Amino acid sequence: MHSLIQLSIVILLLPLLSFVILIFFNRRLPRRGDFIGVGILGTAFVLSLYIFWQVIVQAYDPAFRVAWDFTWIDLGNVPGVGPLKIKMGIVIDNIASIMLSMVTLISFLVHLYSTGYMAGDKNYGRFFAYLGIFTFSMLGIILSDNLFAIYIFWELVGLSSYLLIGFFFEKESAADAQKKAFLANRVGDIGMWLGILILYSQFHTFNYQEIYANLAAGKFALSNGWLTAAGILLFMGCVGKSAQFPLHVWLPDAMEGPTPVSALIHAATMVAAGVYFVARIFVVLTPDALHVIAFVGAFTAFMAATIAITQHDIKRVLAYSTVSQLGYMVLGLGVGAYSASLFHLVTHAFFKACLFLGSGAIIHAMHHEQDMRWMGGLRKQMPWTFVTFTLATLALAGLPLTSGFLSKDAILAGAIGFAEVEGGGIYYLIPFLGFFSAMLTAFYMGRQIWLVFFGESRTHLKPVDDQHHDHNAHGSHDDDHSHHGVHEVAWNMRAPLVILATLSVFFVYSPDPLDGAKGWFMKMIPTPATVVGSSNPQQGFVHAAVMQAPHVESATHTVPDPQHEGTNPVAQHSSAHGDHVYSDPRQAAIVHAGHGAHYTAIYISSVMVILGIGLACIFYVFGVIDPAKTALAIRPLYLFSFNKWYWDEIYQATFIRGSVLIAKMLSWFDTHVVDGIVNGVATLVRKFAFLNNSFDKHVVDGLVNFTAFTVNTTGAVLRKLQTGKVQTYIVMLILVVFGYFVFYFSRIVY
Amino acid sequence: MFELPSGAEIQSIIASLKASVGFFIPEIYLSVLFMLLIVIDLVTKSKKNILLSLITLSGLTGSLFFIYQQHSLQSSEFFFGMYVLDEFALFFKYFFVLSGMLAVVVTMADDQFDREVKSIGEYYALIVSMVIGMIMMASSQDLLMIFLSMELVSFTAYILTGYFKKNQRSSEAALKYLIYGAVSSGLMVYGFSLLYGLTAQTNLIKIGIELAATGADKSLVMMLASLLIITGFGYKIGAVPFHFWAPDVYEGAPTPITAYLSVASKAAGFALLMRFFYVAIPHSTATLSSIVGIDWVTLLMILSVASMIYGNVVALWQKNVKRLLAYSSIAHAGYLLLGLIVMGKFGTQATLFYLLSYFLVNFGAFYVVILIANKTGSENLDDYKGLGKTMPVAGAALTVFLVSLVGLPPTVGFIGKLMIFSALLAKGSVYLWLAFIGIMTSVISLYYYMLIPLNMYLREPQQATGKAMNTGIVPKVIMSVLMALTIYFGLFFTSLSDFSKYSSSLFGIVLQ
Amino acid sequence: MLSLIVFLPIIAGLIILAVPSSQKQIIRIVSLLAALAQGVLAVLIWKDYNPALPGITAGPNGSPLGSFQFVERVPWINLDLAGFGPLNIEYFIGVDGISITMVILTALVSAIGVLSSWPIQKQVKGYFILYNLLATAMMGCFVALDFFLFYVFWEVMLLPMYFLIGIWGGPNREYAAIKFFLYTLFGSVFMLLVMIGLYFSVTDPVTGNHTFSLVAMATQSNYIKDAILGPDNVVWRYVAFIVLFIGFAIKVPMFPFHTWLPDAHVEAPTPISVILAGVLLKLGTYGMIRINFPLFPEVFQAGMYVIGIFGAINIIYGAFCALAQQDLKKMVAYSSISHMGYVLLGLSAGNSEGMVGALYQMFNHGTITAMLFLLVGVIYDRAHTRQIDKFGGLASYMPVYAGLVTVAWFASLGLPGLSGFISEALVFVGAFSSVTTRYIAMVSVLGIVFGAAYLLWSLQRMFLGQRKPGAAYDVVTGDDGHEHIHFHDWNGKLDLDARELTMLVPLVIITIVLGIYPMPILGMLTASINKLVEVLSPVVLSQL
Amino acid sequence: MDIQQLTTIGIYHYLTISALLLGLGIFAVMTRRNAIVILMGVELILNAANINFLAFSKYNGGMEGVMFSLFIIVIAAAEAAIALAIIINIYKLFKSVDVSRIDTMKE
Repeated sequence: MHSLIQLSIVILLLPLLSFVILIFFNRRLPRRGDFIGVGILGTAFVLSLYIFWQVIVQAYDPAFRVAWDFTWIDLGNVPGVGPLKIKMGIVIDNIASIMLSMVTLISFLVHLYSTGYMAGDKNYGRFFAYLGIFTFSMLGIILSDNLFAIYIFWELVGLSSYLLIGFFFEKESAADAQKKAFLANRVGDIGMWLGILILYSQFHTFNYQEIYANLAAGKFALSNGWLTAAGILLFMGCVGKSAQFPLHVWLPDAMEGPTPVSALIHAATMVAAGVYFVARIFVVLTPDALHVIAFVGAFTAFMAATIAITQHDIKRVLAYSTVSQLGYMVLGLGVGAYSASLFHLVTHAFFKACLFLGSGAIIHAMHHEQDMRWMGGLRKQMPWTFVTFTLATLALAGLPLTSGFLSKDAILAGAIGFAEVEGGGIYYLIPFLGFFSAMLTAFYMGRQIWLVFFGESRTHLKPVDDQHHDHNAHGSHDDDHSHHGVHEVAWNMRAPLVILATLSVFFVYSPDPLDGAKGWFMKMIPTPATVVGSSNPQQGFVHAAVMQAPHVESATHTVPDPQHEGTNPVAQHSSAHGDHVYSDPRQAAIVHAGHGAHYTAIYISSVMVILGIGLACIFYVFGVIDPAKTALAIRPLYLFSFNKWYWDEIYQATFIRGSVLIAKMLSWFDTHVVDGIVNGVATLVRKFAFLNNSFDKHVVDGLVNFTAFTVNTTGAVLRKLQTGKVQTYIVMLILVVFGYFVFYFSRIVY
Repeated sequence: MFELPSGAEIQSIIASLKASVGFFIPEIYLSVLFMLLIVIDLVTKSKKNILLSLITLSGLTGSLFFIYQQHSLQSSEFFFGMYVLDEFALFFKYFFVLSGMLAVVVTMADDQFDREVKSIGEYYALIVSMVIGMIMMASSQDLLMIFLSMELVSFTAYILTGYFKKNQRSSEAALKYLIYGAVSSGLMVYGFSLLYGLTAQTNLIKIGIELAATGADKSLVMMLASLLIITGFGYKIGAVPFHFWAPDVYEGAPTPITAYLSVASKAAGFALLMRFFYVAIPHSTATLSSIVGIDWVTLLMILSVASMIYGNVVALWQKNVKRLLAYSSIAHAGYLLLGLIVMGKFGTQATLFYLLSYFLVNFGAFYVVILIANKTGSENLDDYKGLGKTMPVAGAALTVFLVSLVGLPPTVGFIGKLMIFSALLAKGSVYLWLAFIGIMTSVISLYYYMLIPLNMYLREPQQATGKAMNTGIVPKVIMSVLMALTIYFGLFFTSLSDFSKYSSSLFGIVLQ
Repeated sequence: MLSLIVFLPIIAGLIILAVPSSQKQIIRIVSLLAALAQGVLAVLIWKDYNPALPGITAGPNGSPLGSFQFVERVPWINLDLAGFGPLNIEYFIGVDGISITMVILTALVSAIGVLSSWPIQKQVKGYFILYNLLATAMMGCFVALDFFLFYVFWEVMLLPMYFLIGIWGGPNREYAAIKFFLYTLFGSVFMLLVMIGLYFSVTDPVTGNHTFSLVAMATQSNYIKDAILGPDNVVWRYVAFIVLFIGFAIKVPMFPFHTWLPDAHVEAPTPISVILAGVLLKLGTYGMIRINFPLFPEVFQAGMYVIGIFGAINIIYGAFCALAQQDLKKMVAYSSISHMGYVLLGLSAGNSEGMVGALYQMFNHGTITAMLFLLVGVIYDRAHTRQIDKFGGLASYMPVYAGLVTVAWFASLGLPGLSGFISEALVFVGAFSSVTTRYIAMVSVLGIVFGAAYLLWSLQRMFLGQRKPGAAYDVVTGDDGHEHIHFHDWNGKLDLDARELTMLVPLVIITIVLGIYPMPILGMLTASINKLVEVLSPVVLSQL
Repeated sequence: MDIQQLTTIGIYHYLTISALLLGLGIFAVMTRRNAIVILMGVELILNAANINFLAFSKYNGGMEGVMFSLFIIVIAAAEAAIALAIIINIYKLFKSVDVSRIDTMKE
């Protein structure tokens, strides 16, 4: 077993250890054992940093990959398939190692931060336990080498997010939110599961590499449509987890959870897992599937941005910006800007975590005041928070010199290139939405900064009963904060902010503040070659299938590749760009066009961002236009945005009410129809009954019941024959004999 | 009009009579016992005394010895073919003697006799005479003999039914039984006369030969004859539509007699029916209807299906346990007929086995009913509430017997049903529908049988008399023994089955 | 060894019969000891079991030995049927992969059942006698390899169950009991006819006699061509299959025949619900696997998708009905219906993944549902009500209970890391891999969501949020300043007491362990299942 | 008188008469309310059988018929005895021999 693998196993299990210790013994430990959580995560981070060093810095190989697996379920010699084993395994490649250190780092910081933020909560220890199980499952997603394993950890992060969202379970709203989150994710998971099943049913394996190899070898027996379906279904998993439209509704509500949780799970890591997963299965996505993904991403980015501009709750604004940014990433994958969107994933993780922790600091300082309308003027009280928060905001808005700028522009450039390659038209909608959302992002972030940090404090403006209510809602949680003045938070909450803010500056990723492609990241994360071929008619499925997929260890290595002798101009061109050879011309073209569109993207987006910030200033800083008046002027639009496009209401009315209604109907059906085809009949029988009604109460239902009914009625009739008068008996005797006689007589005579 | 026989002929007649008597010892012995009982009753003018019961019991036990002796004898006919001795007859001899003994035991347990009856002696004598009659029914091979034995049984049955002279129901039952019985046996004997007219024979074997030869061209009369004869037999086995007497009689008669009738005289009817059906009706040749005006198998099918359905269905409505059991016994007649319809050795074996199981279980059930009636003074379902607690042993026993009546394993009743249905299915799928009806009706039967445990265990008594009703040690032992046997034979039934197979061979006919 | 494990409880029952009914504690202890001994034996059998031997059909030499294990085969009844020939019934028991898992499950569940019967005060003697009788019958069903023996055990189960529900049950117990009894009997009487028919159609290759041996019946070459259920009699074979299937489906219970289950569960006392859901329901599907399918493989082929459709209906219909329930126990009952649907679906796939999944689901459902019913019983003991809306916010006051409930609930909704997930996953994998049931599988996946829906909803309504007005308990502030709750007329420990923990913790552990590493159970299954799939025919193989 | 004259009447005369008797008997049994009259009807039925037996035994030869009829007569007598005993008892208890009134047990 490779030493890195052993190390990664240790990293994987450490958080689980912390969970086990804390869930059982936290009440027996000093400080409810928070130091255990922090310490363990610190260790995990150091170890993963070592892995990062080994993989990225030492190896410095785009195709770096070590894998290991073991047999988990052995189904023996299955008829028609042969020996069948379901394996579990670990794979470490560049992206995995990067994500590994990212997740452990943020998780560590959040642990640290929580020691301050959650101090005094009555379930303090359990909180760290939950963080532990979450980190464990998240690392599992990153490390696992097959679809089955990733599905397992997928569900597990779902669980931990369920537990953490509902951490203040005394609040009905929290309980609702956690249920909503879990169910929405389940809906996505169904799709993901079906996608997995489609692939498994063809190859009888869950392992990525084997699936890719089989696909490349053209072993996929079903139609190409099934393959597209598989892609889209798998993507549904991402839709659920990464809160893409139409399953985005759970994420804003998830802000009911403690703020560190929002930072860790619902901004930085878990929600990004969807993107990570799509990246993992990128090579099986057919162009059609990619188009769907691109449009979903673009639409989500836009919709979320429009909602974010009108929200009052500081965390909700951030939540919707998260949705929007995830939209960017998905869009990036859809348009084939693979490395760019993964890049954005990482950068976003850091600055969004920073933003959330910052907002957490603010909320903490404001005694759980979350409404930006009652904030303001905090920059003086909380300088550290102010600086870091602003820095992260700039990164989110995507101003030059920030990490966000690099990644976002790479995505947008890819979008433009994609539109060109796909032949314009409707496809230009995608970059357009992208840029427009960029402007909106800049706008609402500017608004937030201003409302929170500038101007005068508006705490006193808050209606009292509202305050009271808000106070209650937290139950015992904030009892130990007596109301004294706002002040900067302690070091253990400040340090994470600083670290994360530092990580959202450009030089961490790329020497060139304007081009992320020059950075180590995008060099280490090249776009993998597809194994499903392009949609071009002249380049059919089979043809693409036999082409070599460079870092797919598969039987097709040996296949001689006509395209590979440098005869393919596209290939040559793209290789000139220092990328590896793309077997699929479409991919190559997109990447090529993306590079071409790089500077266009920079210009447009910079303009957009400045425009956005400018607008924000016009509205809030200089007060040239009164936001309230504007809101009134475009009231329908305002309401539409403020009410989040009414998605919740729509779902409530259709799916939730619908299924509850169906449930009620079916259960009525069950008791009244299936159970008693004859409960009605039983009442009839009761009329016949001569005994105390307990008799026919027992008349059984369903089929038996029907018999019982006929039986009883016939019985009721027949017993009348027994008149008790002997003469009647005799008469009947004679009649019977006579009847028989006539019967047989007729049979003989005729 | 006819000339006297010559001396030589008389000599030979006397010789054959002498020979015949050797085959007739059990019957003679029982007749002696019968008179002995009368005499003892006359000398000891006391109320129901234990002495008579014991004498009867020991007497009947003694008869078993003589019956056992007869196994050594070659199966043959005697008294000029009027009377046969074969395994089949032996089976029923045991059967009837044992049921007679059980009837005595049950009677001893019944307190009602103390209240109702002045002298018990002739009662036992009548039981014995009924045993004799039934034995003769099982062994007779001549229309005349059949008629005589049947009437002997019937008359004793009438008297026994009405034995509680002060009791309205008892007497009413007797009257109904009498009238119904008289009419149907009258019709039967008219049928006999027609049969005699057709074949000029009264011996069943000869009749069979005669019919096989010349039955076809007289089919119309033969049809009427068969119908009338079936009437008589049907009345004896209490099968629908000749069952009307049964419920009233079973309800009105003294419970021991009810048990006795529902088991023994029904069995006697079956013995008769089987012998007549197998021997006198030639079924070796292809289609019965082509020979004898009427298709006996179809006729029996109708009887059996009607009995199974009617008995079980109407039983659902009974609230008097004795009456409920009466209807159930009608239903069981239907199941028994199924085995007859198969009309082969297997079928006979199944029927005999079923009779054995029914014998055991039904007596058990009635025994418990009597014990309960002794304590509660009632046979109504409602008065059974909560008996499971107050009379645990009785409750358990009754439950086991009822389960066996339903035909659930591991009880002997289940094996009985199993045998019957196996016999049907062994014929392939032709009789499957009969088996189906049998199955369905037995599901229905579960319902009303279970009403009794339901009342005993699942319900609380209305008047809260939590006092345990002690039945005494002897009844407990008897119940436990019967219960144990019911289950034992349900698990290890080889002996019973082999016995019934051994007994399923009749004289003068080879069943395949 | 097997005989011992089968008849231990009934021996205990006989001992109890001798104990005076006043000695309640002795009676309980005797039964407990018997159950524990059973468990020990089960473990021993498990230890000595050789997973390589397939079972299902006879071994290479035509005798069950070398295929089945722990075989005990003694002639039981040898009759000579007049005019037909010998009737041989054997006391013939043995286990293969399919039955041994069920044996272990039965031992486990009946032991836990005894523990949870501890509080029962009414007619303890009778109760435990019936309980032990039931335990023997269940165990017997799973090891019987002779159809007659199987049928006897099968029917013997009914009566004790009838009384256990009818005497110790809830207010509406009479109805539930008689309903259960009639329903099941209705199913099994037809089995009787089929059994006889099979007997006439099958001969033992070794002796040449007709036989009740299921092992012989599982080999098609042992059938007499023109017999009533022989290969030529296609129609009757179909009829027999359907009739048998209905008989078993009633026990499962499958959709139109399920209505006895909610009533039975709601009325039955907790331990009986545990037994009922934990073991009895498995008998239905076990019967299908052991008898229905291998005896009529071609009919199974024809009917696979029908079974699949019924499975899907069970899954979704059960989930919806559960969603609508107010009574917690009824909800769990419907969830059983839904979960047994997965078993049906997996079986209908007819390939190894599906069938292994189905078997494993049977085992897991046994443990998980036992856990659910025990937990329901716990709260019912305290609050004397099961109405979901009579609770709320319990998690704050009964943390241990709430924690266990959460584990059980999530196990039931198939959370990875808990055993239920693996079986459901395998079921879907199988059902989807088989062309016949692919689309059915796609529909049934909805069950995952609705399963989560009703479980989470009930969890929220009972344990999260605040105490509801009109709840079954009061919130009082104890002298230590903390809030406590007080149930009316409940003086026991508020949170779980030692007995309840000893019942629940083992189940939780099993659920988690088998969820992480399923091979201890799966390893025993695979050989038999692969064999079964072969027996079930080439048609499936071609579809893979 | 002379047997030869009798024999000129064919068997069908006898059968007809017996059939008539049977019919009468059945009619009586079905219609009469008085238990005793019903019994007389039964006697008629039995005697119809008697006539049959005698006639057949005459025309088929052999004595079985004659024997049979003798026994039937005896049986009939015995039956009558028992019947009367029971009916008297009934009259004691019900103060009537009307069978249609004697129906305490039914259904």
